Amino acid sequence: MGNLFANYGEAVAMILFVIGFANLLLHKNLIKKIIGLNIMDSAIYLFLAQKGYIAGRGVPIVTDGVQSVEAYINPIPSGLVLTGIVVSVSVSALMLSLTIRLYRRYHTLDLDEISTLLKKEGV
Amino acid sequence: MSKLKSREEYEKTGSFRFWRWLDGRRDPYVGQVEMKPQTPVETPELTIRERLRDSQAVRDKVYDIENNKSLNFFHRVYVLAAIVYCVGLAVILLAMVAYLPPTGEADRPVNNEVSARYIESGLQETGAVNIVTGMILDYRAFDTFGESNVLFAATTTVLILLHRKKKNQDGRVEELENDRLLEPKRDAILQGSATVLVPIIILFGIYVILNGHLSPGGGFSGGAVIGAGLILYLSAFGFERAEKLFTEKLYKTVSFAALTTYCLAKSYSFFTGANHLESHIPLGTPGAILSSGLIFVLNICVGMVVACTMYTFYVMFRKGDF
Amino acid sequence: MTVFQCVLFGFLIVCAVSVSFSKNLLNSVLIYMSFSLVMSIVWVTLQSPDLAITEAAVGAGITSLLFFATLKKIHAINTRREQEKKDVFQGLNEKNVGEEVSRRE
Amino acid sequence: MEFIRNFPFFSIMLSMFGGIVSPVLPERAAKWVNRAIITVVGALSLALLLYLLETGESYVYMMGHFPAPWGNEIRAGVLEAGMALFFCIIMLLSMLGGAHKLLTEVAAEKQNLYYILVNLLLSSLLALVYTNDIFTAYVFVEINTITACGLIMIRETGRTIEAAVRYMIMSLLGSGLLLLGLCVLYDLTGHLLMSNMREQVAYLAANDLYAMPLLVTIGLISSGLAIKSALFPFHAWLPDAYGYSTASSAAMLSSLVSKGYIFLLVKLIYRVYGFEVFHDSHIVNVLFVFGLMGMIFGSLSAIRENDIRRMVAFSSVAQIGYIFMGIGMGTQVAMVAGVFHILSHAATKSLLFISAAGLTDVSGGSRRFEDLTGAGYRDPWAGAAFTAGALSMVGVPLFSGFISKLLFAQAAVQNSGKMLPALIVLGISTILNAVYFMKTVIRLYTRVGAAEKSGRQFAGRKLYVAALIGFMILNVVLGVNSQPIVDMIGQGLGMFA
Repeated sequence: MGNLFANYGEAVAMILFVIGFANLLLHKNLIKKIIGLNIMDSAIYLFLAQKGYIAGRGVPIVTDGVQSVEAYINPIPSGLVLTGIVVSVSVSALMLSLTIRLYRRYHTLDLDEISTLLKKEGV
Repeated sequence: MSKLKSREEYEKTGSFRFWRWLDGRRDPYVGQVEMKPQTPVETPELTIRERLRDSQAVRDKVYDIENNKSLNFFHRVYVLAAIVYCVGLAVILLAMVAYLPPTGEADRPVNNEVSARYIESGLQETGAVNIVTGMILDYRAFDTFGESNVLFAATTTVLILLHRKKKNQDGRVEELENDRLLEPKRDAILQGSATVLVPIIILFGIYVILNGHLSPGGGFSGGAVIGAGLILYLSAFGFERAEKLFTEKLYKTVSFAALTTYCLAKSYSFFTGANHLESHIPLGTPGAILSSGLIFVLNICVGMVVACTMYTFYVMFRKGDF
Repeated sequence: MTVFQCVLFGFLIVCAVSVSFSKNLLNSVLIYMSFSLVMSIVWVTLQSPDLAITEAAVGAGITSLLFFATLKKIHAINTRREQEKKDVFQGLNEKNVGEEVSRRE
Repeated sequence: MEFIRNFPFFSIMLSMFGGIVSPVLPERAAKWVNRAIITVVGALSLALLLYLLETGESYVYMMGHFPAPWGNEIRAGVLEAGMALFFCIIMLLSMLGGAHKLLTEVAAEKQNLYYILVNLLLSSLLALVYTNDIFTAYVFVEINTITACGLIMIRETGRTIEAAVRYMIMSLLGSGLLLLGLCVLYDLTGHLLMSNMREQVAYLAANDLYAMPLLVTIGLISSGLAIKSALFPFHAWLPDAYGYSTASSAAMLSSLVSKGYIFLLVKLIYRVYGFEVFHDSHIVNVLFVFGLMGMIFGSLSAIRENDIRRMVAFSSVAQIGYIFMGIGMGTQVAMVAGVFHILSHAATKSLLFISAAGLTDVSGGSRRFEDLTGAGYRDPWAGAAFTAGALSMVGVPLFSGFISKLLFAQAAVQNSGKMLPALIVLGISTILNAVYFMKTVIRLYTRVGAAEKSGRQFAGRKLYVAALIGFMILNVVLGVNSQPIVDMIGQGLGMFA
């Protein structure tokens, strides 16, 4: 259990992940679900970015021609997170447009209500 | 008495206006700057009623407890299971974090020969001063190509969902979905600040894109900034002006051109790399704007795609066509 | 730095929790917006300015704009007039919705 | 390097380029470009497969100028090439078979967009099959999810949009878990390429370092991919998504999208964890149990269903249960059976969806069983195809389903611990399968009143029949000529290690 306090940032990321996950799973309202999704993704990126962080080292942009490992943090996680952010923004745009369409048709955002409606329509 | 001006003449001078303004007798900005009261856009009473009634009808049906016992039961089980799952997940994940290597220290598995090479010879091999950009656009370019395809796929799905037909027989539906009727008209503060801000924002976006290999940022962030600038322009000046600037054809041309360039450039680079051929792309002097070979071109392509995509998302959400 | 980071992390958690407990959708979107903004500061403290720029432009900028456009479409941002009408209608509801509506039309 | 080794790279780039070009093409051109690309990619994969069978060893292909731990790689072996070929065949047949429904069910101005999505789906599937890098795999998993969502909701009815929302929510939960697992794994190993990760994982496992996080990553990754491929308790989105989308979408979703995820899981098991490490964790047992439950409950739901498309969809839940049972049994033989079942289920399920579309067409568009009575006479080809698919699902000899059940049974017998539950559930599930599929087939061939005019003519009818025949041939080939294919799968899995 020794590293839990040293890894407090990662612990925070995990808590955020679970909060977002629970929002996505439990909330009835679609908008809240989407916010939960975004929080969940941000949490994963936070977790990943801390993997690259090394205390006392600088931004991975070559300054003054110094090219030693001791000068910069690990650039890989930053690159991965950059890719990930794009993915999550595309996914949330898609989810939001689905929300609009769903609302236009059923005038509600509650998935349970919609599925009951569908059952009653008997399509 | 010839020095004295007549009252009419005096009223035309600047000092008169200044003193009058100072006295507060007349505020020159009255009626010029403040938001004019919008012509109230009436959602027809009937539609509001219909909407409310529809949602009420839905609720009546759904919360009909007697007929919905099974649903109720299912719902309770689902919520209980979900809560148990989440709590379990939290405990497991926190326990796992306790066993992970400590953050912020240098001797962790992540800091191995891979990142060392990116840092130590990234500048020579890719020509990019910003190591992150060099990594995502050269060492691991396939990911980034996939990422721009994610954006492309997302735009396609958003177009499927929200793009309306040009001609709609049912006029009422059209009005409801299209909120160009609701947009603010002639808001002087918004327009004035937009006139100043939009060029600056777009210039900043272009700067971020062009300096992607030298400073923080790159195609994606710069493109998002340009997209935000375009959205501000749209919100300030209304759809009619924005439509002159940005059409469906422009969107298609730009995204097609950018993605094709991206695809061809990367294919060339992958092909030569895998077959151990010389790529013949000069890397230039590190630190100059025109350096780092393909990365510069790719950043511009990504920037254009992202700017178009972001603007398209917003326009589709607001009114459903370009 | 550690104290500063702890404060930011605390803020993130508070934001994330309050999103799920806020009643109003507009509020939760605004809270999410501030979540993103704080996140971009966290990126700066983690020495990743690339991420900070991107997060600020995308998370706090574009995504929130899309959220607002959606809220407008699903009538979650009520204009005052609409709210009044809704209140009137709710009043009707308490009596008997179906009859009232059918009588009026 | 021989030129033929470029083929995986060409296939991925070609299909992506197809997606990029499609928006600016006219509709007919987009359709033909799409078909041509699928055919060409299939041909390339066939050539690659033959080449690899000849040389008998796999190779890695650098994506860029940088070698192994630094650059990005794809990897081609017998199993990958075979999968790519098979996916292309299924996709081509599904597109041909569903072409006439596409015209009626998708708005005219949105058909171009459909072809974009199909091209991108193909590219993402190919990338999932060939990739040697876990983060690339994640990015393409997301493309797969988004395009699959597009395929579901392109037929814009309330049902499909609701199904798409449910699908997206489930998928995103899965993606979240998957990505978290991959991140932790990256933290433990420090590499993103599968080959390098494998060495590190073996080192960690041998020295008993980070045992607990490693176990958690196995759990996260397998549960994420299981959620995405609709394993039993997470299948709520599936019936609506498969049941109401347009015919070719349903065929591709059931046979390709979920199979892509499962293939990725198999690949991660072999290429990242190594079979032994994965087997020593107890996650396999969880997968096994959920697989068994899926086999039973999927079939039970299918029996209660009164809608032919939804019934076939529920049967998918049961079949995915079979595959996870194979993975969960934790032996090499069972794994081969599982991978073979991926092929056999893909071939059969898309056949069933395409033929069900034809059957409902001749029954006035209704999917209820009452209205389908006698549909086998009204559209003989669709009836015959449905019957063939049903026989294969039940596991009648000569068809592919029989071989996979045989392989599962063999694998179960060799595994002493899990023999009894596996065999019992296999038996029960086969009986249940027989009940609902035979019920349907008998209904299709029950005469009602005077025999109606058979074989309604419509534009694209020939294409439709050709696709059905193609699927039936594929099924029978898998059923009759199974030994070389099973050997090939064994060889391919061997190459993974």
